[in-house]
Amino acid sequence: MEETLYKSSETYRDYTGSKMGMWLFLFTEMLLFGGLFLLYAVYRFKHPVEFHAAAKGLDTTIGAVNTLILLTSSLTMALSISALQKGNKRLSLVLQFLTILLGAAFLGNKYMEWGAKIHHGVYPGSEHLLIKGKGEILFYGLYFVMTGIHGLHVLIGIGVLLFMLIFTIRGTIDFENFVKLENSGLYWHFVDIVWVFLFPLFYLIT
Amino acid sequence: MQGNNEPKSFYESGGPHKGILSWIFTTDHKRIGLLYLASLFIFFIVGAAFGLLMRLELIAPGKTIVTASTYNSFFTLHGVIMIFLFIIPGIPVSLGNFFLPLQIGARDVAFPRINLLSWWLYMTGGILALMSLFTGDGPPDTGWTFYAPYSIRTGTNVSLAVFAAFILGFSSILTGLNFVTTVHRLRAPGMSWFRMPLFVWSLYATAWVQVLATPILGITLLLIIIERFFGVGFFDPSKGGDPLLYQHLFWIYSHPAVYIMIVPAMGVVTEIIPVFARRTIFGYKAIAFSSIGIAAVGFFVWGHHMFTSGISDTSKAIFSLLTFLVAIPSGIKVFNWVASLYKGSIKVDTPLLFVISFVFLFCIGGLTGLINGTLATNIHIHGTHFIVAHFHYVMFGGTAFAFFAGLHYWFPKIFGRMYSEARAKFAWFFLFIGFNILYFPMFILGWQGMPRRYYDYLPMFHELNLISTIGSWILAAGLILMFINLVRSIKKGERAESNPWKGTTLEWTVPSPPPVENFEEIPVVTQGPYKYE
Amino acid sequence: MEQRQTGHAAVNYKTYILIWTALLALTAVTIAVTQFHMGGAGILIALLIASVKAALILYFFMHLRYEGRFFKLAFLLPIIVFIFFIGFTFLDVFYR
Amino acid sequence: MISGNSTETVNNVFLFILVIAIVLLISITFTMIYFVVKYNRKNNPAPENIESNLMLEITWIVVPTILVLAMFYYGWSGFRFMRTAPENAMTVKATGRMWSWQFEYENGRKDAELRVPLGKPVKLLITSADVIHGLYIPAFRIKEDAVPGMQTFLWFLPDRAGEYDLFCSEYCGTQHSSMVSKVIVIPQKDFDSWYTAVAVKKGSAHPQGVKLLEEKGCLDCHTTDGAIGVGPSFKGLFGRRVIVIAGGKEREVFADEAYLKKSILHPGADIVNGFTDIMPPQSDNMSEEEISEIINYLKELK
Repeated sequence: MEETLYKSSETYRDYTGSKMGMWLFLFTEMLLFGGLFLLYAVYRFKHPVEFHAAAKGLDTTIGAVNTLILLTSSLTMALSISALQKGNKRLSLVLQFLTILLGAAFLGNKYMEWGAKIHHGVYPGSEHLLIKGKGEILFYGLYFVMTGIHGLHVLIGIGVLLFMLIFTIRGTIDFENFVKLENSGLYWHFVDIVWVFLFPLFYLIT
Repeated sequence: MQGNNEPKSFYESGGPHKGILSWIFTTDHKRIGLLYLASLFIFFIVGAAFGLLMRLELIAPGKTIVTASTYNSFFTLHGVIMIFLFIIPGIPVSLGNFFLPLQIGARDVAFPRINLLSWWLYMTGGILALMSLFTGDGPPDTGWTFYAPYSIRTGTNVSLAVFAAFILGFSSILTGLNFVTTVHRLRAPGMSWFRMPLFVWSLYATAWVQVLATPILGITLLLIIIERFFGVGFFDPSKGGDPLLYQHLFWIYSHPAVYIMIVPAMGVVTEIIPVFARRTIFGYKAIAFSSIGIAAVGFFVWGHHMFTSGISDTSKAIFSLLTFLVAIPSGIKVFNWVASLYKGSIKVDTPLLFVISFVFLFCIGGLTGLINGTLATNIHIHGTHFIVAHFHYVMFGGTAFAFFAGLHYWFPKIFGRMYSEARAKFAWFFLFIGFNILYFPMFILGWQGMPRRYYDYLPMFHELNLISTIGSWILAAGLILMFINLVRSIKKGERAESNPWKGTTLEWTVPSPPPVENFEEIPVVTQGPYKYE
Repeated sequence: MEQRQTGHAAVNYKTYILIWTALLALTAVTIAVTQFHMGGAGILIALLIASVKAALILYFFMHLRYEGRFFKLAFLLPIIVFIFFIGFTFLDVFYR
Repeated sequence: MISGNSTETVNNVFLFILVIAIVLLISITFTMIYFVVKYNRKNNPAPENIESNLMLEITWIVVPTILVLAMFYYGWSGFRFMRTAPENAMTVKATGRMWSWQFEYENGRKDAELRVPLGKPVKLLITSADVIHGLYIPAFRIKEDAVPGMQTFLWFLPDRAGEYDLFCSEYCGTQHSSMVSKVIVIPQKDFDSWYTAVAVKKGSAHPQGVKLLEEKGCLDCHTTDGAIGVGPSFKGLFGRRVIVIAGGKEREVFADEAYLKKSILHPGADIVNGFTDIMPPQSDNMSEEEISEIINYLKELK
């Protein structure tokens, strides 16, 4: 009897409940980034001119390309769920794989961008940066910390999606039971939204 | 445990694992609640030991037992352990885990495995915090607030302690989102929002605060670590940073955290009063809404921790005004509790005894809070022993006394045994007297101007410090007596029936201790929680 | 056992592709607009467009459109809280 | 309503709240105990279920609201008084550093204690050289943090002659509790003679080494009589061999001029065996001349 009871609680499914949990988790993520945006707001308010000057050091094209990549990955993510729901497992797998690929491309791009900056001696605590104005030190501090933590989220997202890919192949996720994939999608889109705000705040300062 | 017809208790059927593994890998909310209870107990003892050592050092001016830097790490660790490992998780993770599903007629919380993960994270955080004592360049010496830029400059092991607190925050978030989802999704049929026990209301309000406030602490602590390793300069004035922003971020979390600590305690008190007065609670909705009200307004008053920090006078005035508004729902609760005793049929058993002393001590804590919230007086007592006394009256006299009340109240349900009533009251006497001797002198000390976190003090403060230290010994004796009574009764106490106090909430309808699945059949609820007719 | 499934019907591909096009268009608009130096107004416009983009993602990609009342309302909570955090911090920073 | 000095202001607000608080505490406690006794199960076996009473609820929402708003207003007007320094106030710059205070007067005179003339309002402009400190004068009920990179202020009216304690109220490291100084209130005449007699013009004088040690806060941690404080004693230091820990390894060095200078500017480089790395670098605190002045003094300190 005990065994069956255990089984029953394992197979007990509450889709709304699972999604609720995921959304609540995303709320915490929103406020985690919120703390950083608060810092950004204060320091930009204090040093508007220096932020402007410092932002010229960032390449708008790279930022725009990364925005394009991430928005497209959000599309493939959303499509993959629809495909699965419609019973098209193959298409869903392809789309999931594409999402991962685009995520990796985003990170690759970021890596090059960071690499170039560090190569030019611009990184937190570098001598090159410390001789500049306080606003610029803070701008690049915020740039590295915020895009860094965002990049970490993309990396985690890729990891999660890899698991989802395996689950879908194995059939643990199918057209009837896709809440895991949907929750991963929520996370992925959330990370995308963060970037939607980071892009104008760092690359498009006028 | 009893006849063959009764389902086996959750002690006897541990799932797929055996022995200790059946505990540390359990997903049963009751077992997790007990895991937490045991871990809380251990950390509480460690924290209390640091507290006693601090008091011993302060028994006389000058060096008594330790050096200044050791003393500084004593109060840091006392704060970190008591706040992050005991009083913030405290009631929700132990009593809440155990009784939330039982009180709403559910078999478990919404995410049992996340519940277990949250305990594991809690233990990881706790062990890391203790490890910061023995590794690196000595235990942290910043105070539990980790104020920048000192926390960035000091050579002690701040990074590890901060990382521990970060992990504990994660654990707290997981508990919060679990409880919110549980309350939304798993209430038994007929259990409408206003038929929920008020303890559940308080846990629900708390869970939202945990979800919305804790991430700010997470990022703040992460930034301290980043500052220490990479020198980004967010809080370092020489690089343009603003140390006051650290304080803003820190208190944006840590003031709501005060309500994470006290609101569940208020919930426990609200459960106990009707049961021992054998009458319904007075003003159910007022109490429920005041829980939500405290939780909501609590988000917007953090600035009162910064009245002397150099923030703008405009923001001080607004924060002070809002601080007074948060006092009102707390007042409503106190008045409703007292009114719930009116025309009851009262028996002062140990749980009610603790509750009555809770109301008294909490009133002192709350009313002195008005003195702190007032701008003019705050300037004088800010950062003095007055504050230390105030928050110990709220946190220890409030939360911990309510925790003890809840432990006694639910003891028969959790363990299926009764504790010794006479011994429990005897221990209460020492606790209550010792508590007041320990903390009341600090109000006077603070008003006379003795700052907190002082290793050494002027001779004029000696007498009151001596009295306070003596009080700490009486309080410790009370704690020991209480714990001995409870621990002993787990095995040796009389068997308890399923409803020894004649409570009316759902947890009293199942056997003591409850079976694994809580309810053989999910109950259908047809009325409010405190119906005595 | 009991299954409380509240999955919504699959959203069709066309909707998603339409939203994606809109997102790309909005990105292009932000970049174009911010090339003119407009000072304070620039950041407002950029943030406004970013918010519209975020709303599209939330509403369609994240299925808020198809969810119940709890999801639609609860998600406003962290936003309101965050606005207050910033606002109250600025009471200090602005008047200091 | 509010005049005089901050001491009276704060005391009045405090008394106002204290009286209300005590009345509330006593009435709540008394009512509670009265109910517990009166409606004891023995006396009252049959309880009455009273669910709520709207009038009562409204009363105990409205009355406390009025009370706390009164408290807020009273406290706020007192606070406004405390934050509005009179025009004629004497300005003194106060700087906190680990772990001493320095007060600099308008004529450039510096001291570790705050000496003020009786009856004249004093405005303190406060800042910090390293971490956050808190300037606290209990007798005048005032306190404000000293924040690095920022200037805060306090003012008070020293209307009683005498010596008053001055504490650091914001935790600032190992010696936090010994960051204690004094406010000395003396008659205007005495103050004037003190103020002008030893007044030092900026940059032109050559203060003596021992005075510098006092002024820069060195003597808070180091002694000149051989006693061990937080740091090693200065007595007989020069020309001695010292065992230091550098980069985790023990090493013996000769305490010459170069060593002393390095230890002042980069205290973390060589830590004397048995002590910890807590001394802040003094590069912002002392000029080259001041350092050599101090070293010359240490040479004589056999």
